[in-house]
Amino acid sequence: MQKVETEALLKIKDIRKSFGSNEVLKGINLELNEGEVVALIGGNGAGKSTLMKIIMGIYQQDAGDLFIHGVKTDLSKSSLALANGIYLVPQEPMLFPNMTVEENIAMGFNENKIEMHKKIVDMIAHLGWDLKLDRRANTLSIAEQQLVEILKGLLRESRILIFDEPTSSLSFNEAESLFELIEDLKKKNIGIFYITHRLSEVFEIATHVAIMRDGIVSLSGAVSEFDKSHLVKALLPPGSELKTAGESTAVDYSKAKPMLELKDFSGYGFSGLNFEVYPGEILGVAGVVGAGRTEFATTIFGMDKVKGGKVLLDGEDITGMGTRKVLDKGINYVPEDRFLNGIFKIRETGWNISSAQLRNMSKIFLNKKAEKELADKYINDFRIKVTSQDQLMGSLSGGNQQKAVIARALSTNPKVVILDEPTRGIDAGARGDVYSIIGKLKQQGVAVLLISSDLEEIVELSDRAISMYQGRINHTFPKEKIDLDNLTAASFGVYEEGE
Amino acid sequence: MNVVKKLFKAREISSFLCLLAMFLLVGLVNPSFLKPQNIMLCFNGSIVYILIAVGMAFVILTGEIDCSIGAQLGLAAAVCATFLKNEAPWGVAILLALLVGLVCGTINGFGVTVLHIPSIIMTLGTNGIYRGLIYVYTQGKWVENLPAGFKGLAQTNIFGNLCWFFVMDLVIMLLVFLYLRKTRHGKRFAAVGDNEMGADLIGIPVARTKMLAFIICGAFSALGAVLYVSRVGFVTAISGNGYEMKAIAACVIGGISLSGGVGTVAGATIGGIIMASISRLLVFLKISSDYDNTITGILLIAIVVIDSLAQRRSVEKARRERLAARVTETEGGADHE
Amino acid sequence: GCGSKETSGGSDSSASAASGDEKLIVFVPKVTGNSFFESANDGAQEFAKKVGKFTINYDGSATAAVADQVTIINNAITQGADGIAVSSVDATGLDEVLKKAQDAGLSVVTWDSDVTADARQIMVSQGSPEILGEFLVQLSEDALKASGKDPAKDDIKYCWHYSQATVTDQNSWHDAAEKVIAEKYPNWENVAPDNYYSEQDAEKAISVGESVLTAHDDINLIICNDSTALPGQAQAAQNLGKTVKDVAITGFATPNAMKDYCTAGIVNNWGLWDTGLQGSIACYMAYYLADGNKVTIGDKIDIPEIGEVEIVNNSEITGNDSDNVDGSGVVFLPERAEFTADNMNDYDF
Amino acid sequence: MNNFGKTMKSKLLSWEMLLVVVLVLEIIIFGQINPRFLRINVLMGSINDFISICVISLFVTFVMITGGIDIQAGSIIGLTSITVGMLWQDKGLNIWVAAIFAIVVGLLCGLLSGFFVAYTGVQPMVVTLGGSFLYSGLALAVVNMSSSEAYEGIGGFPESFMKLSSGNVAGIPNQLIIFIALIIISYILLHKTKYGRYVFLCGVNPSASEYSGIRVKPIIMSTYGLSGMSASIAGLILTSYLGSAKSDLGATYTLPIITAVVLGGTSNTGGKGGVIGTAIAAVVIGILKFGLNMSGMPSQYLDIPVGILLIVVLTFRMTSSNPAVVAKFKKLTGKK
Ligand SMILES: Nc1ncnc2c1ncn2[C@@H]1O[C@H](COP(=O)(O)OP(=O)(O)OP(=O)(O)O)[C@@H](O)[C@H]1O
Ligand SMILES: Nc1ncnc2c1ncn2[C@@H]1O[C@H](COP(=O)(O)OP(=O)(O)OP(=O)(O)O)[C@@H](O)[C@H]1O
Ligand SMILES: [Mg+2]
Ligand SMILES: [Mg+2]
Repeated sequence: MQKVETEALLKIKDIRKSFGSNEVLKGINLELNEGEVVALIGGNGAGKSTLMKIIMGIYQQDAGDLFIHGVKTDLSKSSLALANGIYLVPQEPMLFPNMTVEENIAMGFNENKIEMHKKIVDMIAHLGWDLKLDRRANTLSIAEQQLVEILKGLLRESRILIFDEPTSSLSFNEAESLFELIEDLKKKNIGIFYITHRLSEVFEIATHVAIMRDGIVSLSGAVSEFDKSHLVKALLPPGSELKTAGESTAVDYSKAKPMLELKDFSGYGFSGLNFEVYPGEILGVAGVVGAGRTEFATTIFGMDKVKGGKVLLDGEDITGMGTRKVLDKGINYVPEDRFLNGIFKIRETGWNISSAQLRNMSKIFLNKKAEKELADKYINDFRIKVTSQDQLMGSLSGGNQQKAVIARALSTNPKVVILDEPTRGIDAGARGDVYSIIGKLKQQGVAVLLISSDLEEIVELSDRAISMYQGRINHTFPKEKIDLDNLTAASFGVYEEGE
Repeated sequence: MNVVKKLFKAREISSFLCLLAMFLLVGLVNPSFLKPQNIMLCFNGSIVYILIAVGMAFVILTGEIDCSIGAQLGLAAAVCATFLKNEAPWGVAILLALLVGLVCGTINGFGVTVLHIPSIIMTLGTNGIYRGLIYVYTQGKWVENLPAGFKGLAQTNIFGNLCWFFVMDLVIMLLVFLYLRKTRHGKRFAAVGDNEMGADLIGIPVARTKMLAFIICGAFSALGAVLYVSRVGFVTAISGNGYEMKAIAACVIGGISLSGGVGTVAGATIGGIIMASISRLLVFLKISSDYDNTITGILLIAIVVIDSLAQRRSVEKARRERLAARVTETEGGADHE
Repeated sequence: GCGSKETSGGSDSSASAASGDEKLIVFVPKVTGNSFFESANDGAQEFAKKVGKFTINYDGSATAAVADQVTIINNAITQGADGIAVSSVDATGLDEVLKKAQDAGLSVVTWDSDVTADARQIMVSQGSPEILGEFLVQLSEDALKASGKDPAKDDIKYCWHYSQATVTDQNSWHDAAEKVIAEKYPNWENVAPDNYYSEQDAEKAISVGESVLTAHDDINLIICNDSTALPGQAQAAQNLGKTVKDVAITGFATPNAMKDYCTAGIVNNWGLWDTGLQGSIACYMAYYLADGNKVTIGDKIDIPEIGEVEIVNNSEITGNDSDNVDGSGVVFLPERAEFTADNMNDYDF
Repeated sequence: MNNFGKTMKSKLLSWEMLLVVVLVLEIIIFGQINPRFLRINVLMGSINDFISICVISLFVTFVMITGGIDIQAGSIIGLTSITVGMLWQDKGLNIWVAAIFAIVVGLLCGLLSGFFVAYTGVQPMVVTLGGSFLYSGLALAVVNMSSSEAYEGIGGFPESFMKLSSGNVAGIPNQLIIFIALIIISYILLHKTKYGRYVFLCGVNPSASEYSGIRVKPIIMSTYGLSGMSASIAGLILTSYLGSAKSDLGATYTLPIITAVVLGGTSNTGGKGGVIGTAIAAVVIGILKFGLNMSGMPSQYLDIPVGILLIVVLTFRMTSSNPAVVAKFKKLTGKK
């Protein structure tokens, strides 16, 4: 193929795509040039992933064409896309669960084994990531899976590389090393699409930005032309405002009785935890991936064995109770891995929301009326975007799925809610919604445990924060001490008191 | 050291140990079981099962299932035997049998990959159809009095009493093993079964791979049919009835996961030998034949349950160890181990 | 081969039954795809063609299930057949449906394997269990002699190998034969009183056969009263290099299934009755009754092409006088054949 | 777009409607071939021959909604049958007491397999395959406990027990009444109770169910118990119908049961389905076999048309729910 320098590396022309009656892409036009990083942003369900999947040949467009260097190219199969030097790092990791990390990466490469091994080891060393090559993919946490997916993409010598929310569950320094690598790639004249919901990343690495809304590219141009507020405004539906948690009312700890209290709590992946959460308080839990936050949360929730210590809920010892009991006692948990532990993909949204509260609403027979009311209430309160509560969960956008999962957790009227990465992969609008949900909980006197790798989130919402490092709590921060620098330092175990 | 450890972790090893344990246990009760001659008979008796289990392994690896191989085997055997009986050259009879297997496999593959019918349903349906075709083809009659020379093939032994078909099976299995484990093309089968979308993403042609798995499975059942004809010497309309379940059981006992992506044909081979030997074990155990099924059932459940529990334990143990390793001993004494 | 004619004959027949010319007899085997029943069908179909007054619809279960047989008979009733000739899988399981068939005006004949006496009109029997049990013992004696043993004096170790514990006829012959052996040959020892079963799976028959020969390497006699087990057992002996001289293998199977083994010197003798004849008589009796004829005990009926048969009392096979009910009787087959190298080529089934 | 949920529902409805249409077509066509087929007592009587499949498939639907499969129900039929015969004849129990006992046996068998499936994570297909061997073997063991021989079967049951299958109420055969009653019970259980909802949720995502505080393992285990129990009910009906208790009854029913469940619209990967579809599908298959047989097709060939029906119907179903195909089809028809 002759290279015509004047033509764009990839030109997307008038791409249209519908799923059933749902018209997702209504004529997308976009260009990607060599050495550019085009940040693609837009609300959940805007069609970003869909567009990328079309480029990758996973979905086929209903209409429109793709041009590589000005030549109309058929990319209707992933093998064609790969042959044209395109690679997609998917939003949801798609590893082979029964293969090792190394096999996962090597699969689909043509190099011989030894060369490949060397390349992988070099790349990991270059990035400074902590990833064991002989672990099987089904033992990796979601974050680790994402690292592997990114590695697969980086190793592939593609002309066009697509990252679909690569950092959604990565911690700060892993993301940083990724950004450095992307800078290298830029210099190598590779064209990159970068999808994200974190606007700060746009300014950090992108050269261009494109905003998708209502099935079209509503705004695009060089990053230098925009600032953050500009983008936020373009992202939100006209006339709406970004919500925040609102002013938090200070909690008076001197008199309050803690709602949840951990005493020397130990289990697999964490040890010797001591802290308490008060009614109406949001306790942020900072840490890097692998710090043991999810583990302690799921252990409280009765999913794993307790090795020692005590959990007290409102003064009552609930150590080692099963999930069902813990739920009844008044704790609920929003899991980190939405797909694995959160949603019932092929069933109605209403069923999803009611699933935890079902047994309190009905004895033997279903109380469909109460169920419907419950689902409607949360769909309205949380502004979950559905056609009706019968819409299948799998057809909702990520943010809306997340809201439904939170709704399910709150439907049991818990005294303590543990939110594990509640805003992972959801857009700015939905994030605002989730924040206001958290704010409301606080007002109702619910004790909230907020686990998040997005430290800005902790800074914004928490009344108090703890940080975990290698399975232990290494610091506790009162409201006034919570800032990005402190939390980051503490997460990496380098925080010095009085800094 | 590491290699040894790895070897012991391999799932086939646990199946092999199970086979060994079974044989030794029966040998304890009745030492004549362990006579080399009898062991070889056990191997000879598994020549058909090994082939169908290996064929089935392809399909199961891709995450699908083929419930029609019993009927495929019967149909191919009936065709092969009929031509042999009518004094067609052996090669023609064998090729026709293979052709039947390929066609049957292609139909299954077509239904699963093109028509998108779930494989269990598609093959349950074709199982009925193929079985019915045997009746149509043979009019329900036995195909018997085949050329003695062809029957003699299965009685040609090498290494003492070991049938050369068994050795052939092992060679085929080994080649398939290497193909599936070492070649880029062969690795596709497990990849497709492990994660279809992921395989698609890196350019593996999912539908074509599945199609191929069904066709290979058909070919293996046809090859099994040829051996069946040679070994048994006559074909009835119910030949191969129920073999699909035995092949599935053989695969599972051999450590192949029905959800796809896990296991090797070496495991399937061991499973095939176990499944073929059960009825023999019972004779030597001097247990009333009335309990054949009871014991087969108990054995099957016991093997898979123990294996599954052991697997789970080791996975869980590894997880806990890894999690525990994350926790640093910062403050002494705070840990509760 | 010639089979395709038969099926088309079968499906045509429903039309002709409706027109009332010919009687339609539904001929039900215990299981389809078994050489025993297939050759009975062959004989019967050929006979029907020669005689001409009735057509035969051959319809059976592929898996020897009672419920399937019930379904087939129900269908025969609703389909408007005139008579049924059935080899029952179950000793009593067909009683209800066969009574229903009689009420609906169908003639009901059993053959090979019987039901309760008052549920059918005529049983065409190859012999009572006692007769067949004795026949098996006689076959065993001959086979032992051929392997150089004296059945009366030598210590004989033997066992049984047949299809399964739940089939009626094979088990009843086994029981009868065991009684004869116990009386006549105290010097015989059954090394596996629980028997060996191979469930009509030819491969399993070989596996079990090989194991029996290995586990009991001093065994003298294996009785296989099942047409799949016998060739399988013979094949097993061949695989192990055993011949007539080493072990006596005998039982029931069609001549065609065993000729090779006999030629190879693995089996000396085995037996069966003329199944084609049995099928023919059964169908003729069904036709005869369906044609409005009545039979009583002692009647002699002349069957074209075959000859005269006599209706005898049910007690002849059940040994129980209370089974002698009105309008119900037994026809015995004239003979049972013992096959050896000398006569086996006279038969082709 | 607005009616996304509703169209899904109507799709399901129309699936069941389609089965009804197939059923009506069958009746019309077979009626043409052989007018006797249309006699009401013939049609109603024909259900006797496939009632067991109907009854069991209703509850195997539960199992398949949890993402499992049950291929052992056939052997539980035989075990139940011989158990009831043995208890009644040898232990002198009242026949109905024996029947209840036999149902409990079926329940326990199902629960045992269910236990292995739910608590050890072994694939259901393998466990129930083992179960099918085990229970058919146990049936023989029960025979050995009784005074009768395995091959003889136990007969001579009291009139009241025989009425179970031969009697009728207002002209409707008892078996049909039992079937309808079980349809209603299973429908309510699956679609109207909390338990039924849990069955669905466990099938869609067991892990998410755990996080919702649902005890997944007992739920999954219980569905096998239910199907075992339904198999024993079928065993009782069959014993009554044949008037004879035997250990190998029902051995051939496995495939037809699965076929009925799937044809009825239950997904074999779990989470979707319903008992009404199953019930109609079971009747569709039963009538198809009955009608073909009545039209002169020998039994050993019947699996061919049933297999073809299964594939044709599923092809229709899969392609019509596949958006790509639908779009292509629309394009084609649109252009013309
Ligand atoms: N396979 C599918 N079938 C039906 N609808 C789909 C499918 N994939 C995506 N959709 C729908 O298409 C729309 C766009 O989805 P897409 O995943 O492209 O959004 P996105 O912009 O990537 O959102 P997010 O930021 O949440 O990842 C959504 O409404 C979604 O429900
Ligand atoms: N072997 C495993 N099998 C199944 N799930 C696992 C396994 N190992 C880890 N996980 C799951 O991965 C998830 C999180 O692992 P991760 O590495 O992110 O640790 P973490 O302690 O949750 O880190 P963080 O502090 O970011 O929450 C948890 O849900 C954990 O249960
Ligand atoms: Mg996306
Ligand atoms: Mg976590």
